[in-house]
Amino acid sequence: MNGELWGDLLRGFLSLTWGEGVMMMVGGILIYLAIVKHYEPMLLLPIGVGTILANLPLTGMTAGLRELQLHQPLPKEMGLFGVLYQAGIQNELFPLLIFVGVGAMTDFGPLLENPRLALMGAAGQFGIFGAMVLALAVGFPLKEAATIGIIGAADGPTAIYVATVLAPSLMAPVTVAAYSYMSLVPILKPPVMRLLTTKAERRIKMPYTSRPVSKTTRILFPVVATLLSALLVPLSAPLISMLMLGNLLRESGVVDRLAEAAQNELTNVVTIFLGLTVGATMSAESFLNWKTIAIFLIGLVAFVLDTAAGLLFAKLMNVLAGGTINPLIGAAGISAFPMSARVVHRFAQEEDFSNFLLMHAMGANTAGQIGSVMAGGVVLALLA
Amino acid sequence: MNGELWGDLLRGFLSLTWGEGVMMMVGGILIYLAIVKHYEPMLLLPIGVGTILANLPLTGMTAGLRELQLHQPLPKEMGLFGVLYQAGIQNELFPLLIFVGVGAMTDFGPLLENPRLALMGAAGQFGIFGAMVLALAVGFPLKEAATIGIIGAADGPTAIYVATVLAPSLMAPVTVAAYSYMSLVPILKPPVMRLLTTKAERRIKMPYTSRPVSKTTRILFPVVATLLSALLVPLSAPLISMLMLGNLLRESGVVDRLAEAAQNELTNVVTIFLGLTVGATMSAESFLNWKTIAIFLIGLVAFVLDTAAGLLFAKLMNVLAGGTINPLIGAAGISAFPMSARVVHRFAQEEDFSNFLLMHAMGANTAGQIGSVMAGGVVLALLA
Amino acid sequence: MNGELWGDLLRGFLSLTWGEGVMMMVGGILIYLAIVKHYEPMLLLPIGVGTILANLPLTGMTAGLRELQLHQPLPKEMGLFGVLYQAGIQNELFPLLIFVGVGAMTDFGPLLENPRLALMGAAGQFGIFGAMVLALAVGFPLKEAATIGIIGAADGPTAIYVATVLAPSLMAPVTVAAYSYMSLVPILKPPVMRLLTTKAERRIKMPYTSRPVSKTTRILFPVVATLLSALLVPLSAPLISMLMLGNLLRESGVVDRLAEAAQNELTNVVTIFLGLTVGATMSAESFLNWKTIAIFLIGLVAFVLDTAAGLLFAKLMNVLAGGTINPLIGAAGISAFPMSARVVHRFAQEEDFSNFLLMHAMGANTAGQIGSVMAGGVVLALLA
Amino acid sequence: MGSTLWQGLVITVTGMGLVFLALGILVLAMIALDRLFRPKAEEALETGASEEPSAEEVVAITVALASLLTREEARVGDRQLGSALRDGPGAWSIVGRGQHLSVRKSRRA
Amino acid sequence: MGSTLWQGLVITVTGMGLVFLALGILVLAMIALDRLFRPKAEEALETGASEEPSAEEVVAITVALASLLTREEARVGDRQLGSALRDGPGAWSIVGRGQHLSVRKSRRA
Amino acid sequence: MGSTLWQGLVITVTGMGLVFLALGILVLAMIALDRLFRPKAEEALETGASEEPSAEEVVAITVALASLLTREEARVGDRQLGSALRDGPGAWSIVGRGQHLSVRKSRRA
Ligand code: NA
Ligand code: NA
Ligand code: NA
Repeated sequence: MNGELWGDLLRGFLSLTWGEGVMMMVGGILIYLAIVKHYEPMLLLPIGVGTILANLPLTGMTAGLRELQLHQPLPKEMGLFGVLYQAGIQNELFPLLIFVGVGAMTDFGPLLENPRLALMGAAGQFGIFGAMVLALAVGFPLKEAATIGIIGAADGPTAIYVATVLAPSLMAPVTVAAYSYMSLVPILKPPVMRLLTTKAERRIKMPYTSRPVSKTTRILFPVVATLLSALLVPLSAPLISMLMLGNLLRESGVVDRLAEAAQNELTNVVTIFLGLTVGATMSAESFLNWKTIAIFLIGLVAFVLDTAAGLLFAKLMNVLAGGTINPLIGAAGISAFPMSARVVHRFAQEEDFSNFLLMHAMGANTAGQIGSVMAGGVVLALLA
Repeated sequence: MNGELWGDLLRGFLSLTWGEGVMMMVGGILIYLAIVKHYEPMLLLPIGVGTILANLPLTGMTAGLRELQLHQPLPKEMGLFGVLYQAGIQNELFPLLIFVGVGAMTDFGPLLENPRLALMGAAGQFGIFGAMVLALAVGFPLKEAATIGIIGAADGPTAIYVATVLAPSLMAPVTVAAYSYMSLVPILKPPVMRLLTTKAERRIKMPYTSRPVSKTTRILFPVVATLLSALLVPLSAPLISMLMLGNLLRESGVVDRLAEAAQNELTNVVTIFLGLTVGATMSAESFLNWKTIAIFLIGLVAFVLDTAAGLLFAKLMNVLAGGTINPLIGAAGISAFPMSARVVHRFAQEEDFSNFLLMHAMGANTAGQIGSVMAGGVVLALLA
Repeated sequence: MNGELWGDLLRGFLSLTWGEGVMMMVGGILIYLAIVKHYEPMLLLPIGVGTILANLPLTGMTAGLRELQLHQPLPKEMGLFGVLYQAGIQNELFPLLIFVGVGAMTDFGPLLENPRLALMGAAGQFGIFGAMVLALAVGFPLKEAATIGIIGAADGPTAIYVATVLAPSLMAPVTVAAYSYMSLVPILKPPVMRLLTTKAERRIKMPYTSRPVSKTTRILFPVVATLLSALLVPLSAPLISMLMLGNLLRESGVVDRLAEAAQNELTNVVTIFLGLTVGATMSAESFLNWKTIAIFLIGLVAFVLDTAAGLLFAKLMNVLAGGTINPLIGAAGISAFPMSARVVHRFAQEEDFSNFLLMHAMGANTAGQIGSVMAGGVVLALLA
Repeated sequence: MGSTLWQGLVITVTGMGLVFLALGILVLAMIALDRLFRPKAEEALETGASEEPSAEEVVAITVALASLLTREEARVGDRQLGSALRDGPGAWSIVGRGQHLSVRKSRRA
Repeated sequence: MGSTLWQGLVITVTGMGLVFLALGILVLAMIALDRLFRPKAEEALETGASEEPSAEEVVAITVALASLLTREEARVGDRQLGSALRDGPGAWSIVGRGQHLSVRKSRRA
Repeated sequence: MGSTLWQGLVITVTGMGLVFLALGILVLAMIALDRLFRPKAEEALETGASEEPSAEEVVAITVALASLLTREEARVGDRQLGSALRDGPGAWSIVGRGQHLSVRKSRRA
C-alpha cells in the first residue's frame, strides 16, 4: 500500500502532459507581460494564474468547467473554476458588472462637447467585421468568425460576453488576444497613422472650445443612449445599459456611495474572478492548435483595420468639414481607453508640439467605447 | 434576407407596447424623483433604471424573472435580472444583507437611555394592520392585503422580504410606495401632528438627561433583542437577527473591519443589485392596473395611520406620566430613519425654538425600526 | 382561532429544547470569548452569533442546511444559512477566498531571507498526524480522525476546507477548536517550550543578517511554490494556489487595487458569511455528544504535539548546525500567525532581554502557514 | 361584515398585541440590562456636574450650533438614507445635547 | 466566392450600417440635449472671457504642464487600465485645456 | 494494534514524509531563486555598512523601541488576526532589526 501511495503521489509529475506544460508556459508568459511589460496587468495577471492552475494535473480545480462550456450534465463535485464559471461567466454576470464599473469611471464630457466625434467611434468598429470576413475566408464557421472579429472591439468584457454566447470554446484566446493588442496600441497604431495621413493632415490644429455641458445633459445622456441603443439593437441592451447605469450613478451626483462601490469594490473583486476563470478555460486542447494562431493573426488585422477605417473616415469628414478636422483623431475611435487617445495626441505632437488633440481624441475614444458595445450587440443580433 | 434583417432590427421599436412605454415613463419619473427631488436616491435611482430596462422589448434581460416569481420551470438562458432575482431576491438574501448594514449603522444609544420610548415603536406600526383591513375591505385577498399593509412598516427591506414570501407580484409597487412615502415623511407627518395635538401638548419640554449607557448594555442589547424577538415571533428572526448582527459587529468594538465592511462594501453593492432587480419586476401587466393605484392610496393611509396611532399612544402615555411626555415624539415611532425624528424635532421647534426633542425622537425612531421588523415577522407568522 | 394563534405564537418558547438552550449558551460563550477575551474575534464572534441563531426554534433560518450536509434532496424554501452554506461552504469557495486575502497580507520576506527555516514549518505539522492516530485509537473512523487531526494545522480555512471534504458533520467543532487553541497559543506554547529546551539552548542568539531579497525572487516565489506543491500533492493545489495568488497580487506591484480588494472587501465580507455559516452548523445533536469533548481534548494534544515536534526538530537542526540555531524558533512553525512568532520571541527575551528571535520566528511562522496548507492537501490526497 | 374582514380585525388585534408585547418585553429587558450594568452612577453624575458648561458657554454653543443647524437644514434634501446613516445623528444630536443642558440649567435657575 | 463569405459581407454592410445608424442617432440626440439644456450661454461666455489667462500665464502654465507631462510620459507604462481609469484624463486633460486656450489666443492675436 | 491504527501510522509516516519533502524542495527552490536573482551583493553590503547606526544611536533606538514594545504588549490581547495581519510585523519587526544590529555590533566589538 505504501508503494501505491507514493505512486499516487508522484502521479502529479508523471501525468503532466506536454500540452499542459506548454500551457503553463503560456500562463507564465502572460504573467511576465503583465508584471514586467505592464500589459493590462489587471486582467492578464489573473488570466495567467488561471491558465497555470487549470493546467496542473489532478488538482480537481477545473471540475465541471468543460461540462458547463458544452452544456453537459454537471459532476457532483465542482472545482473552484467550475464554481466561478457557473457563478459569473456562463450567465454573463461578471462582464456586465465590470461594465457598471467602467461606466462609473468614464467621463463622457469630451464627447458631449463635440457630439459629431461619435461617428469616429462607429468607423473604428470596422475591424470587427473585416476580421470576421477574413476568418470566414480562412475557413472558420460563421459564429466562430464573428467571435474572432470581436477582438476588433478592443474591449475585454465585450469580447467575453459575445464569445460566451456565440463560441465559448474561443473565449480564452479571443480575450487574451484582445487584451494583448489593447496593450500594444502604442506600438500598433503609429505606423498605420503615418501611412494613411499626409504631413499636412497631421498638422491640422483643432481649436478646443471648452463648451460647458449642463448637468442635465450629462444625466440624460446615459438614459437616452440606453434607450436608443436598446430599441435599435435589443441585444446590445445588457452591455450598453450596464455601462450607462454606471455612468448615471456617477453623473447623478446623489448616489456617490454607489458610484464608488461600482468603481472599486465591485470592479476589483469581479476582475479577480473574471481573470482567473477566463484563464482557467485555457486548456491545451482548446488553445494549442492552428485556430489560436489564426485568431492572433486575424486579431492583429482587426486592430489595424480599426485604425485604418477610423483614419479614412476622419479624412472624409475633414474634406466635408473644409479641412478643420485632423484625421488622426479617427484612429482614437476604438474602445481601448485612454491609451488610444493618448497615442493619437502624442503622435500629433511629434509633428507639431503646439498641437493639442487630446480632448478631441478623448471624445472619439469614449465614442469608441460606445461603438464597440453597440457593435457587440449588432453581432449578437445578426448571429445569436 | 437583408430586408428580413432590417425588419428584425426594427422589431425593437415596432414591438414596443403602450404598456411598456408607460412603464418606462414611470421609471423615468422615479429617476427624476431620485435625482432632482432627492427621494431615497440610493434605492429609487436603481429601481427606476431597472424599470426602464425591464420594459425595453426583446433585450432578453428579464428572461427567467416571471418563471421565478411564479415558481415555473426556468428557461435555459437566464437574463441578467433573472440571475439577480434568483441570487438574492427569491431566497431573500439581499434584504437580509441590507439589514446587517443598517444594524451596523444604527446607534441604539438614545433608546437605551430611555427604554420606555420603545413602546412608541410599537404604536407606530398600527398603519400596517389598519391598511391591511382597508385593503381587505377594498377586496384584496388576505395575503395581498397584508403585503400592502407592510407599506406601513416604512421600511424597504422589510417590505421586500415580506412581499417575497406573501405576494411576489406586489413586491414592486409595494416597495416603490414604501420608499416614496418614506421620502415624503417631511410632508406627510406635520398636518397629522398639527391635527392631533394641542398647542400646549406641542410645547411640553422633555429634559434630556444624557444617562451613560454601559458598553456591556450596548453589547448585550442586540443579543437580548434577537433572543426575545425570535422566541416570541420565530418568523421575525431572519430580519431582526441580521439587524442585530450588524449592531453587534458595531458595538462589540473588536471587529471594526467587519462592521465597516457591512456598512459600506456589502450595503453598497447589494443596494445596486436590490434596486435594479426590484425595478425589473415592474412589468406593465403587474403595475398598470387598478391594484397599483389602490396600493398607493392605501399605502398613504398606512403612513397617516402610523403617525396618528403613534401620536395618540404618546398622548395616552403623557396622561399616564403626568404631562412629562411630549406627544409629538409618538409620531417618530416608525422605521424611516432619521427623517422621522428630525421632522418631529423641527415641528416642535416651530412652536418653541427652545424645545429640543431630538434625542427622544431618535429613541422613538430606532424603536420604530425594531417595531417594524417585529411587525413584519408578526405578519409572516400570522399569514405565511 | 384566537387561542390557537396565541398557542402558535408561544410555540417558540415552548418548543425550545434542552439541547438548543445549551447550544445557545455555547454561542454566548463564543461571543464572550471573542469580545471580552479577544479570542480570534473576527471568526468567533460570527460563529457565536450563527450558533445562537441556528438553535432558535422554528425560525426556518437553517432550512436546507442538514440536507446539504447529508447530500439529500433540498427543500423548496431554503433558509438564510442553507443559502450561505450552498453558496460558499459546500463548494469550498469561502475558505479559498479567505486564502487569497491571507496571501495578500503575508510577507514571505523573512522566510526568503532564511530558506532553511521552511523545514520548521514541516515539523510543526506533526500534531496533525499524531492527533489523527490518537483519534483512531479512541475509536473514530479514519476520515473523522483525520478531520480532527487537522486542528493541528492551526488554521481555520484549512480546517473548514478539509472538514467539508472528509467529514462535514465535524466541521463546526473542529473549526471552533482550531480557532480557540489558536487564540490560546500564548498560553499553550510556553510550558512545552520550557519543558523541552535547556536554559543554554534558549539563550542561543541568532544574528539577524537582513539579506536583501530581490523583487524577482519575491514575485517568482509564489509561482514556484504553487507549481511544486501542486505537482507533488495535487489536492493541495486549491488551498496553496489561492494563498499564493494573493501573495502574487501583493508582490507583483502592478495590481495594488486587486491586492487591496483581496485583503479588505473580499476577506471582510466572506469572513462574516463564513463565520455565520460555520456557527449555523453547530446543532445540538452534532455538538452535544462525547465526540465534541474528544475533539477538543485531541485538538489540545495536536497543538502540544505541533510545538513539541517543532522544538525537537529545531534541536536536531541546532546540533547539525553546530549550535547556531535556537531551538525555540521550532515552536513557531505552525500556521497561527503572527502570534506564534511573537510568543517565541517574548519567551526567549524572558531568558535574555538582548535576544531577538523575532525575524527568524516570523520566517518559521510563515513556513508553518505553507506547511499547514501542504499538510491539509496531503491529508486529502491520502484520504479523500 | 365579511369573514375576511373579520379575520383582518382579529389579525390586527393579535398583531398589534404581539408587537406591543414584544417591545414591552424589550423595554423590561433594557431596564434590566441598565440596572445590571449601569456605569458607576455617582462617578458619572459628578463628572457630569463638573463638565456642565457655564451659562455663557451654553449661549455660545447654542448660537454656533443654531447656525450649523440652519446650514444643515438647507442641505436636508440630499441627506437621505446614504449620508444620514453614514453620519449618524451628527450635528443634530450635538445640538440636542447642548440645548438640553441649557434647558436643565434654566429650570434649576 | 462561397455563400458563407457572401453572408459575411452582407453582415459587414448591415452591421457597419447599424453601428453608424445607432451612433448617428446618438449624435442627433446629443445635439438635441445640448440645445435643450445648454447652460445660460452668455454668462458662461463672459465668465470664460474673464477667466482667460494672460499671455504670461499661458506660458507659465504650459511650461509647468509640459514638465508634468514628461514625467507622466515616463510612467505611462504602469498607467494601464487601473490607474488610468481611476485618475480620469488627469494632467493630460488639464494640459489639453491649457494649450487650447493658448492656441485660441494666438489665433486671435 | 488494530489495522486502522496501523493505517494511521502509515499515513503519519507518509504524510510527514511528504510534507518534509514538499517543504524541502521548496527550500531548494528558494535557495536557487536567491542565487539566480540576488540583488548586487556588494552594493547592498556597502550600503548596509554605511547605514549601520553608531552605538549611541543603537541605545537610543533600543530604549525607544522597548517602550513601544511594552505598550504593544499591553495591547496584544486585541491584536489578533485582524489588526495583526493588517499591520504586518509592525513595531516588532522594527525592533527585531534594530536589536539585531546591536547584537551584531556588540559581537564584533
Ligand atoms: Na468597448
Ligand atoms: Na424597519
Ligand atoms: Na495554514
